[in-house]
Amino acid sequence: MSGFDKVVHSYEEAMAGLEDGMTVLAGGFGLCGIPENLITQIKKMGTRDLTVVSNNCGVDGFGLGVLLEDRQIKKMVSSYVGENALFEKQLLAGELDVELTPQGTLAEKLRAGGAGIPAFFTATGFGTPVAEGKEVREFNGKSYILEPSITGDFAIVKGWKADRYGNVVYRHTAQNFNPMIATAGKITVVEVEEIVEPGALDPAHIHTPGIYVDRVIVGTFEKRIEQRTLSQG
Amino acid sequence: MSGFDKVVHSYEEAMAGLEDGMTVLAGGFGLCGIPENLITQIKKMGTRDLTVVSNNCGVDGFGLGVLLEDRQIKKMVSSYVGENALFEKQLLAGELDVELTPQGTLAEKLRAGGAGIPAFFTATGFGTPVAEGKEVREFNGKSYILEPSITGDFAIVKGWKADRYGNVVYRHTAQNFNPMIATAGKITVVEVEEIVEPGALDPAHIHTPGIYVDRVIVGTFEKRIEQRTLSQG
Amino acid sequence: MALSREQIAMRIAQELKDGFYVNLGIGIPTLVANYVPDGIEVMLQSENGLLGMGPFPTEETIDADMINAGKQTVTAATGASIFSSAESFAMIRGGHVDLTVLGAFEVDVHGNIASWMIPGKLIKGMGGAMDLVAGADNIIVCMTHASKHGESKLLPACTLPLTGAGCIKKVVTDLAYLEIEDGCFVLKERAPGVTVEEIIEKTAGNLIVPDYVPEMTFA
Amino acid sequence: MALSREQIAMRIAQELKDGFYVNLGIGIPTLVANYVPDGIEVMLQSENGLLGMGPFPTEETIDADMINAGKQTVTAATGASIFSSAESFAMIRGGHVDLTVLGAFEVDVHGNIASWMIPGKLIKGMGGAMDLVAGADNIIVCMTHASKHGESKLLPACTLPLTGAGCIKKVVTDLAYLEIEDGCFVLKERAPGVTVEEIIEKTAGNLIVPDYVPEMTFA
Repeated sequence: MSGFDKVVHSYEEAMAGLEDGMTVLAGGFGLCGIPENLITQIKKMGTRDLTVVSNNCGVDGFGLGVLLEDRQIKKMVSSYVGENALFEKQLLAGELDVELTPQGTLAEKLRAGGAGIPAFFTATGFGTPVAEGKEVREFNGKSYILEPSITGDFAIVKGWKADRYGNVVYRHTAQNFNPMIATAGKITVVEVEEIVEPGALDPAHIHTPGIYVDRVIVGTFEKRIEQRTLSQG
Repeated sequence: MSGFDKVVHSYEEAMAGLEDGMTVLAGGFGLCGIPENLITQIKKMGTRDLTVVSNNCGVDGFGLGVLLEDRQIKKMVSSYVGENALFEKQLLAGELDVELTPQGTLAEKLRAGGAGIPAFFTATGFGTPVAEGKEVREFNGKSYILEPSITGDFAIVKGWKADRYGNVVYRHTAQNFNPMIATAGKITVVEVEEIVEPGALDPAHIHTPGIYVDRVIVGTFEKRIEQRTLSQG
Repeated sequence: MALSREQIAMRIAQELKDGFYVNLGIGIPTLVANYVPDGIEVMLQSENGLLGMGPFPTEETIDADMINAGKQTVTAATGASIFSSAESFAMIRGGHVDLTVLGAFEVDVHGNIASWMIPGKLIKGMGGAMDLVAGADNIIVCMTHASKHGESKLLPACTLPLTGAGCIKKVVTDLAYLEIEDGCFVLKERAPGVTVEEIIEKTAGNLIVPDYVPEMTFA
Repeated sequence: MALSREQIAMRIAQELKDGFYVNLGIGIPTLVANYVPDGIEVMLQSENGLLGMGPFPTEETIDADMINAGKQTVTAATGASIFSSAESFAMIRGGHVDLTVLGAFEVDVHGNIASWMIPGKLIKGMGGAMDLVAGADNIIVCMTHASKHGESKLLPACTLPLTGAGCIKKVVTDLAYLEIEDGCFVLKERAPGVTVEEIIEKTAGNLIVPDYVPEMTFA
């Protein structure tokens, strides 16, 4: 009766099956709510030619930025890729492909991917470079473009608490892209700060139901702050 | 500074502005989580020629069923309309139009309507009468149909607790269609069992953020049970 | 002997695997929950927004706000989660449910299923059935092999309006377990005491009968 | 005198109404929060998943898990809600945000806006800006009227890749408040001490100048 005990006990186990050329969906916004240790594990494994879908690509030396150091990433799908000198260098040198996607469209593509919706229309990006090559259609006098959904081989997610069933809750704005990412991976791995007893999470307030989750691991996190802003006085 | 005090104190106020011919989106699944008193108010108002979007149409004499008595509903958009003799009679007499929509498609149409997505592709209904007249397209070798989203003039929602900002939480499976309905109305009215102090609801566990909600009213509810099933012994 | 409703459910329950998320339709499918094999744990998904459906409540715990898709009062099991209908059908449409069991009026050799409408009679609606059959890879249809009048429900082509096209691969009837492959029904197992001849006679769609068709076994 | 960054923010803040849900972009738009008029309450939406953004935290309350879309550490105000990016952009795309304020490189007489990319330089990405301009009915663009070299940023047609097409109706610059109507900029107000002539000179796109153009007033 271990079918619903999704807890694994090593990062090797957590990322087992990741192979060169796969697509990895990674949660987080900036450095907030990123699966720090799962990223580190990918670096250790040395997996190459990855397509990584994540709102941002970390910073130099932290977050997804560490996967740039050994050129493990072939292509990034993101909405914003500033604050990363190595990223810029590899992009300009043609060593890295980047598909810039509006943030809301990216979030919706991932949700749609997990929800069995292969494509949807959105007004976002109509009339801009994002619309190039995409179908345009009018609904009620407004123009929309057709956007395909995104799924991945692996989804790597940072949660706060989880139970052995894979039910997850997120902490504050560390939620961000994580819930959609969790639904869109063939294999979804969630690392959390705490594994709680079955029944400890209120069923009505679970952010990610366990049906989406394949593996859960507990870790410790640096949680680096990108813009430390404090109130005056 | 009353912009964020959305609490109204009478059902007249709650439904003010509802007019003949409008589209009303109503939360609930069966008789669970239905806005009982808002429905009663519509009956009192005698508003006619309504298009009502709701998973079901109540039962004879309760829930949306009461709006059939004076023929206030011109058209129902639902996934299941059984258990209602008056409904059947009006349908067969040609006094009532009904658009049957698969339950998941209905839920997604409402979510899409609230989220600014005018249409999406789904495999649900492909090759069935539901697909008639709809665009079919293949993605990755599988066939999908294009479904337009739904919005309404009024959304009537049943919550459990709300604060004056219009933040809402639902109780157990009385959640069902209510969160999507809440996003898709030009005017969204939520009736709840309890209005709580600002700050009493955990920001990370609010089901419907107040931005979707225009009016909140506290009521008392019969909560009729459709299938009373008890464990043996 | 044709299988009883309970035996059909028992046979279907043999397809359960540890860790499966399962959606059970109304009627015989609901009974499957009573026959989960020892040593196996499954979670039941109810499309109105409950993953981890528990047993019926007692007089003390009954709650109008806790129902399943059949509108029966239920409880939540340990590890359950409760969510909106949109989230529930994201799970279903997205293929996250491991096994779906539902009834039908007809199935055919192309994997089509008809289960929601009989023209001329009242249309009650498809509920979540169209989403379930379109979203799941692993669906078991359960039904009687033939109508009361002896008319086969396993057809060359469905005659009633479809619930889903080309989506059914497994059928358990009161007479047999069959799979649908390349435009044929393939007879995999027969009910104890039921002859291959009876199954052939009551199957209108093209039927492949292997040399050896084992009887179903029940623990 | 051209407006300061703070004065631009103050002028924009005059457009706030009690009960508004407002999304403020990075830079000058962020400053608008400091000038909410007395007697008015607004809620700030941050597209990373926070509705009801509060002030910056103290050393005691700072939390890496609580940031805004500018990646600054913030707090949650009373009445706040926190949700996923999909939900956040459902609000934005669905038109539920009452006012969006953002910066731009260029706007033009057709309501086009360019704000995210300068070809030849590195592309950092559009973030949420394309969703914000496509989803909102009520957008205020704030920017300097002309570049440091005196080149107008209010153009007959944007020269840079667009962020959104035909979506901008209001612009506040350091020199003026303008609205975009029927393929023209309409001069509504001028900064105190700034002449209509200077505005005409620095506006490359077609500009309609009413007989009387009031000066902005600041309380």
